Amino acid sequence: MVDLNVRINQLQLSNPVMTASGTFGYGLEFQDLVPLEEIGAIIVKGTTQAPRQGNDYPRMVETAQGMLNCVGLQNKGVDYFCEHIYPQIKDINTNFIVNVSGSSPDNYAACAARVDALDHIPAIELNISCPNVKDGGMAFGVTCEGAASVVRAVRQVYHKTLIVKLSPNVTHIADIARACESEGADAVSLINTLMGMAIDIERRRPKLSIRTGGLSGPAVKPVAVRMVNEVFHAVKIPVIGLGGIMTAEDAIEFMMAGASAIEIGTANFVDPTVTMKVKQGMTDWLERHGCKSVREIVGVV
Amino acid sequence: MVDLNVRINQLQLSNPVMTASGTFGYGLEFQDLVPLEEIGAIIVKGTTQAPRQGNDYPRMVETAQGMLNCVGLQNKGVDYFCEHIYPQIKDINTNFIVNVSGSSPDNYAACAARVDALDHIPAIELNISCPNVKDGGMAFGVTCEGAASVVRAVRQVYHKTLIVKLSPNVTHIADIARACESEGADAVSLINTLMGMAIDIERRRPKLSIRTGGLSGPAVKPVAVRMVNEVFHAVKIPVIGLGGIMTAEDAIEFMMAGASAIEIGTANFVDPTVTMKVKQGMTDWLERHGCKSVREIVGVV
Amino acid sequence: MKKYCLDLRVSAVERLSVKHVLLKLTQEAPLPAMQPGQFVEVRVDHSPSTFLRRPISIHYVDVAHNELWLLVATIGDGTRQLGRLQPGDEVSCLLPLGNGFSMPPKASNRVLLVGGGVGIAPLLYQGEALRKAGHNPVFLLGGRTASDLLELDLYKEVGEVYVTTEDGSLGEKGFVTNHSVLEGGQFDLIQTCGPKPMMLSVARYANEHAIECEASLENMMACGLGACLCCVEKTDEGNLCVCKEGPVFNIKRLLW
Amino acid sequence: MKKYCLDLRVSAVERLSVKHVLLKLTQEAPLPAMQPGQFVEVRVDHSPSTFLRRPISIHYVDVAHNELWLLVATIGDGTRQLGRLQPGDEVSCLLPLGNGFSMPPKASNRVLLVGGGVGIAPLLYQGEALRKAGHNPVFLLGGRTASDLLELDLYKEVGEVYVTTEDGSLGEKGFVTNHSVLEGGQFDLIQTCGPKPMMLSVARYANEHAIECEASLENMMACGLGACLCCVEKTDEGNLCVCKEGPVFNIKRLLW
Ligand SMILES: Cc1cc2nc3c(=O)[nH]c(=O)nc-3n(C[C@H](O)[C@H](O)[C@H](O)COP(=O)(O)OP(=O)(O)OC[C@H]3O[C@@H](n4cnc5c(N)ncnc54)[C@H](O)[C@@H]3O)c2cc1C
Ligand SMILES: Cc1cc2nc3c(=O)[nH]c(=O)nc-3n(C[C@H](O)[C@H](O)[C@H](O)COP(=O)(O)OP(=O)(O)OC[C@H]3O[C@@H](n4cnc5c(N)ncnc54)[C@H](O)[C@@H]3O)c2cc1C
Ligand SMILES: Cc1cc2nc3c(=O)[nH]c(=O)nc-3n(C[C@H](O)[C@H](O)[C@H](O)COP(=O)(O)O)c2cc1C
Ligand SMILES: Cc1cc2nc3c(=O)[nH]c(=O)nc-3n(C[C@H](O)[C@H](O)[C@H](O)COP(=O)(O)O)c2cc1C
Ligand code: FES
Ligand code: FES
Repeated sequence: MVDLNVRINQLQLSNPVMTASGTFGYGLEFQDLVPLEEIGAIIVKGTTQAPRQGNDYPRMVETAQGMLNCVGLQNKGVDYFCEHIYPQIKDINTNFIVNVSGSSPDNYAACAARVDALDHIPAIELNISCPNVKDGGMAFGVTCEGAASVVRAVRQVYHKTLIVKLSPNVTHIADIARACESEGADAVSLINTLMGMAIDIERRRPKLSIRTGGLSGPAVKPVAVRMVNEVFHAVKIPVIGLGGIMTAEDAIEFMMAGASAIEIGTANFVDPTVTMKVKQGMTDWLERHGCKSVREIVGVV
Repeated sequence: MVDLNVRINQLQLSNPVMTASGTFGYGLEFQDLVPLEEIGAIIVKGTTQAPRQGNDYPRMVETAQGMLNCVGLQNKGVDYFCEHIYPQIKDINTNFIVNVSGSSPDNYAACAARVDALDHIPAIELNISCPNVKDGGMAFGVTCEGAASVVRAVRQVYHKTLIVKLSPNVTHIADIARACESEGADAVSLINTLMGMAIDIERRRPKLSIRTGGLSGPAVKPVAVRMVNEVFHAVKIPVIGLGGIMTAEDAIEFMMAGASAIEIGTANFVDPTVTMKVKQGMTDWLERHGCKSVREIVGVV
Repeated sequence: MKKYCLDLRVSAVERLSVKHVLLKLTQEAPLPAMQPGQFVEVRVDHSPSTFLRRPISIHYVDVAHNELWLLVATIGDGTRQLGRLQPGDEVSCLLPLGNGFSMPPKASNRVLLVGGGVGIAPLLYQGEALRKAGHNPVFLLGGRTASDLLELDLYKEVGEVYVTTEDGSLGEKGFVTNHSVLEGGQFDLIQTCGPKPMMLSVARYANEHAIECEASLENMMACGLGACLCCVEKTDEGNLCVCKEGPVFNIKRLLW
Repeated sequence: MKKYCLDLRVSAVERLSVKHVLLKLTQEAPLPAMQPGQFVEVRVDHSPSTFLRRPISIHYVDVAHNELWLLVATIGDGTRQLGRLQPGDEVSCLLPLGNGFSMPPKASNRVLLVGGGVGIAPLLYQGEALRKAGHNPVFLLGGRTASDLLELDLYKEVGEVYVTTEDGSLGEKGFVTNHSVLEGGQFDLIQTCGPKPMMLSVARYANEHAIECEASLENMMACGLGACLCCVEKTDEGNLCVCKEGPVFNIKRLLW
C-alpha cells in the first residue's frame, strides 16, 4: 500500500486531499455523500470575529471552465462557530481547519485566539486573500507589509499550525510568501481566487452584486501551478496547492510543482464525491508508478 | 446601418475588431479565409530590433478553455519586416499595427523609430508584457517605473499612435496604465497573457520548454474584463480590450467594460473566420438594441 | 432526507414542444424517497460551456416504473444538451435536494397550485401528493401561448385545471393572477412556482386575501447543498440558502 | 493551395479497431483539391476538455464519391469525441494545410512508404498518387499487434505491402526497420510517417544507404496556418513551422 501520510508542521494528514474553504461548508453538508473521516482535512468556511451577512445576491456566475463568486464571507462569527458548529464536528475523525478572516490584524488575532482554544482544531488557515470584502480581506494579501502585519499579530496568540492563504492577484507572490514565512507562518496555501468580472450585456450591468468576484475552477489551474512552483522554490515551509483541481492527475501535478498537500474547491460543486475519487486516483497512480509514499513526488519539477 | 467606426487617437478603424499580436501572423496566413480589409486592424507578430529564434519546442499546451504558449517572440527582426513583409501588406486596405518588443528602452525605441518611417503603419503596440522572454519583455510591464521608462524612450522617436500593451501579472494594473498615460501613451491595450505552467506528470517535467508560458483564451476572460474596467475608470486615454474573446457577445462585454476597440487572439485558432463572425454579430446585436453607433456602449458599466 | 449522487439511466425522452423536453430517468435499484418541491442537481456532459450542475425540479416520481421525471425548458447550452440525451445515456443526479412544499394541516383543504412557464414542473407531483392526502388541488397554469402548456391531461387526472395564455390561444387571455377562478375561489393554501414577477403577484393576491402561500424560488446555484452560500435570498432571518432552506419558502419569510 | 474552412458532413463512420475509426466526410459542392501528406485541422464539438482543433492527416480522397477520409486513433478526449460522430453530423474542417509529400523526379521510381501506428494514414493517398504517376510504391507498415494494422486490402490494391508487428502476430516480428525487405530492396525514395523514434531509425537507414527520405512530423499545433509559431521544428534554416513548411520535410533539413 502506498503511504499517503503527509505532515504540515504539527498537522498530521492521513492523505494529502483537503477541501478548500467556502466550498465544502462545515463538511456536514456532504456527509451523506462522502465519508468525511477519509478526507485529509476539511477547511471550513471563512470565519470572522463578528457575524457577517455577506454580499447581496447574485453571488455567482459560471464562466468558461470556472466560476466567479462574491459570497463575501457570510458567517455567523467565531463565537457561533465555537458554540454551535464545533460541537457537531469535533468528534468526526479528521482534521478540521478553520479559515480565519478579518479586517484588521487585531480582529484576525482575536478570531484566531478563540479557535486556538478548541482542542479538535489543529490548525487555522489565515485568509489574507479574499477579493470579495471591502474591509481587509485581500488588502492584506497584496503587500509584504500587510501580510506580515497579520501573520505577526496572529502568531502571537495562535500556537498550533498556522497556514497563510495567499492571493494570486499580485506581481510577486514569492515575496509575499517569504514575508509570511519570516513572521512565523508554518505553511502557505495558494491560490485563492483571481479577481474577475462578468457583465450582463442585456442589462448593461455587472452580473455580480458587488461588480467583481473571485475566479476559481479549472480555468485558473495553470496560474495556480505556476505560483505553487514559484513559492515552493522561494520558501522552506510546506506549500499547500489548490486552484482548479478536478482529478487525481491535477492533484499530482500540484504536488510535483511543490505542494505537500492539496485542496479541492469548486470541483466539489461539479462532483460532490470528487475528494474520494482524487484520493483513490492518486493511490492508483502512485502504485502504478512504483512510489512507496506520496511524499516522493513533492516538488520534483 | 449601425456605425461601427471607432477612433483610437489618430487611428481610424472601420470597426472595433482587431486581431491580437502573435495569433494572426501578418494577416497573410489568413487571407484565403478572411477578407483582411474588413478587419478593423491587424496587429502583427511581436517584432524586435534584432532577429530572434524564440524558445525551443514545445511552445504550446492546451488547458481548460485556454492555452499556454511560450513562443518567445520568434521573428526575423524589424529590418526584415520593413524590407520583406511590409511590401506585401502595405497595400491591403486595413490598418496594420506593429507589435514592438525589446530588451531595453533603447532597443524598443530603435525598433519603433524604424516603424515610424513606414507610411502604411499608422500605429504601434508596445509589448511590455511578454512573459516568455528573459531579457526585458514583461519585466518592464510589472512596475510603473519600468513601463514609464519604455514609453518615454519610444515616445521621443515615435510620432504616430502609440498603444501600450499591459501585463495582467501585476497587483495594480491601473497604476501601470496611469504611468503609461503620463508618459504620453495614446492608448493602452490589455490583457497580455497570464503567466502559467503545466506539468507532464508522466515525464515529471514542465510541458513547455522554458517551464512557464502565457495563458490565453476564454479561461482568462473574467480577469481581462475586470482589468479593462479598472483601467477604463483610471485613465482618460482609450482602452483596447482583449483576453478570451470568442463571440460578439464577449466583444460587447469588453466594450461595455470600457474598451473602445477589441482584439481577438486565441479564438483565431479555433475558428479562423471568427473576426468576421464577431463583427457581424456585433452589428446585429447593436441593431437589435437600437444603437446607432458602437461607441454608445463603451464603458456603460 | 439522505442525499445521493446517482448515475441514472435515461429510459425515455419526450419532446413536448420545440423548447420543452420530458426526461424519464431510472436505475436498477429503487429510487430514493423524494418529496414534491425538492430538486435535482443534474450534471451536463458534452457541453463545453456548461461547467456547473443544473438544478431541475422533481417533476414527477413514477414509483410503479421506478422513474424520475424531469421537465426541462431548453433555454441555454446546458438545458439544450439535456434535451439531446438519448435513451440509454447516463446522467449524474444529485438528489433529493432542498425542502419541498408542505402539506396543509387540515383535512380536505382546497389548495391552489399556480404555475407559470416551466414552473409548472414541480406542481404535478405535489398535486398528486395532495390528492392522495385527501386534499383538493386546483391547478392554475399560465404560459405565453398554448404550446407552453404541457401535459395538461396529466394535470387533469390530479385536479381541476385552469389555464391562461398571454395571447389567448388557450384558456383565459392574460396572466394567471387575472384568472376568474381567483375571484370566486376560496383557497386555504396557495403553492406557486414560476417566473419571479408572477410569483410576486400571486403573493400579493395571497396577502390580500389572507391565504397561506408558499413560493418555490429559482436562484442561481453552484453546490445545491448549502455549502457555497451562492444562492441566498433575503429573509426575515437574514440571507438563507435557497438550495437548503428552500427552494420552497412561506412568503411570510421572504423580503423580496 | 487555397485554404478553406468547411462544415463537412459525416457520410460514414467505420470502427476499424477498438481504438481506430475511419471517418468519411463530404459536402454538396466538390471538395477542394488536396495533396497527399497535407492535413486538416478538425474542430471537435461537445468535448469540454478539447479547446483547440486537432490536426489529422488526409488519409484518402475518394474523388468519385466526393469524400475525404480521415483515419483517427482515439487516444484522448478530442479524438475519442471524433470517434463518436454519427453519419449526418457536421464537422468543421480547415483544409488543406501544409505541404505534402513530393513526387520522385524520375519515372518508375521505387518508393518505399514506411508507416507506423496511425502514421500509416497519409500513405494510402500518397501511394495512390505515386501509382497513378507511374511509380512503384511499396508499403512497409508496422504496429504493436495485428489489430493495429488496418485496411491492408486497400493498401494492397495500391502497392506491395510488408508488415511488422512487435508481438509477431502479423508479418515479421519486430520493428519496421528490421524488416527483410530493407535488406534486398533498392529504393529511390523513402517517405515515412509514424512515431518519432521509428522515423528517426528510418532516417538513419536512409542516410546509411544514401536514399532520399521525407518524414512527416506530428508536432503539437494550435493554428495550423503558420501564424502562431507554436509547432516549430529545428532545421538548417532555424525554427520552421511544421504546419506550414511541413508537415513533410526532407530529412536533410531536420536537426532532430
Ligand atoms: C430549484 C430550481 C429548480 C428548477 N427547476 C427547473 C425545471 O424543473 N425545469 C427547468 O427547465 N428549469 C428549472 N430550473 C431552471 C434551470 O436550472 C435553468 O434553466 C438552467 O440552469 C439553465 O441552464 P442553461 O445552461 O440551459 O442556461 P444558461 O446558458 O446557464 O442560461 C441561460 C440564461 O438563463 C439565465 N439563467 C440560468 N439559470 C437561471 C436561474 N436559476 N435563474 C435566473 N436566470 C437563470 C442565465 O443568466 C442566462 O441568461 C430550476 C432552477 C432552480 C434553481
Ligand atoms: C500533421 C499531423 C497529422 C496528424 N494526423 C493524424 C491522423 O491522421 N490520425 C490520427 O489519429 N492522429 C493524427 N495526428 C495526431 C493527432 O493530432 C493527435 O492524436 C490528437 O491531436 C490528439 O488529440 P486528443 O484530444 O485525442 O488527445 P489529447 O488529450 O490532446 O492528448 C493525448 C495525449 O497525446 C499527446 N499528444 C497529443 N497530440 C500530440 C502530438 N501532436 N504530438 C505528440 N503528442 C501528442 C498529449 O500530450 C497527451 O499525452 C496528427 C498530428 C499532426 C500534427
Ligand atoms: C463559493 C466560494 C467561496 C469561497 N470562500 C472562501 C473563503 O471563505 N475563504 C477562503 O479562503 N477561500 C474561499 N474561496 C476560495 C477557495 O477556497 C479556493 O481558494 C479557490 O476557489 C480556488 O480553488 P478551486 O479552483 O479548487 O475552487 C471560496 C471559493 C468559492 C468558489
Ligand atoms: C501563440 C501566441 C503568441 C502571442 N504572441 C504575442 C506577441 O508576440 N506579442 C504580444 O503582445 N502578445 C502576444 N500574444 C498575446 C495575445 O496577443 C493576447 O494578448 C492574449 O493571447 C490574450 O488574448 P486572447 O485570449 O484573445 O488570445 C500571443 C498569444 C498567443 C496565444
Ligand atoms: S447553491 Fe451552494 S449554498 Fe445553495
Ligand atoms: S500551428 Fe500555428 S504556426 Fe504551426
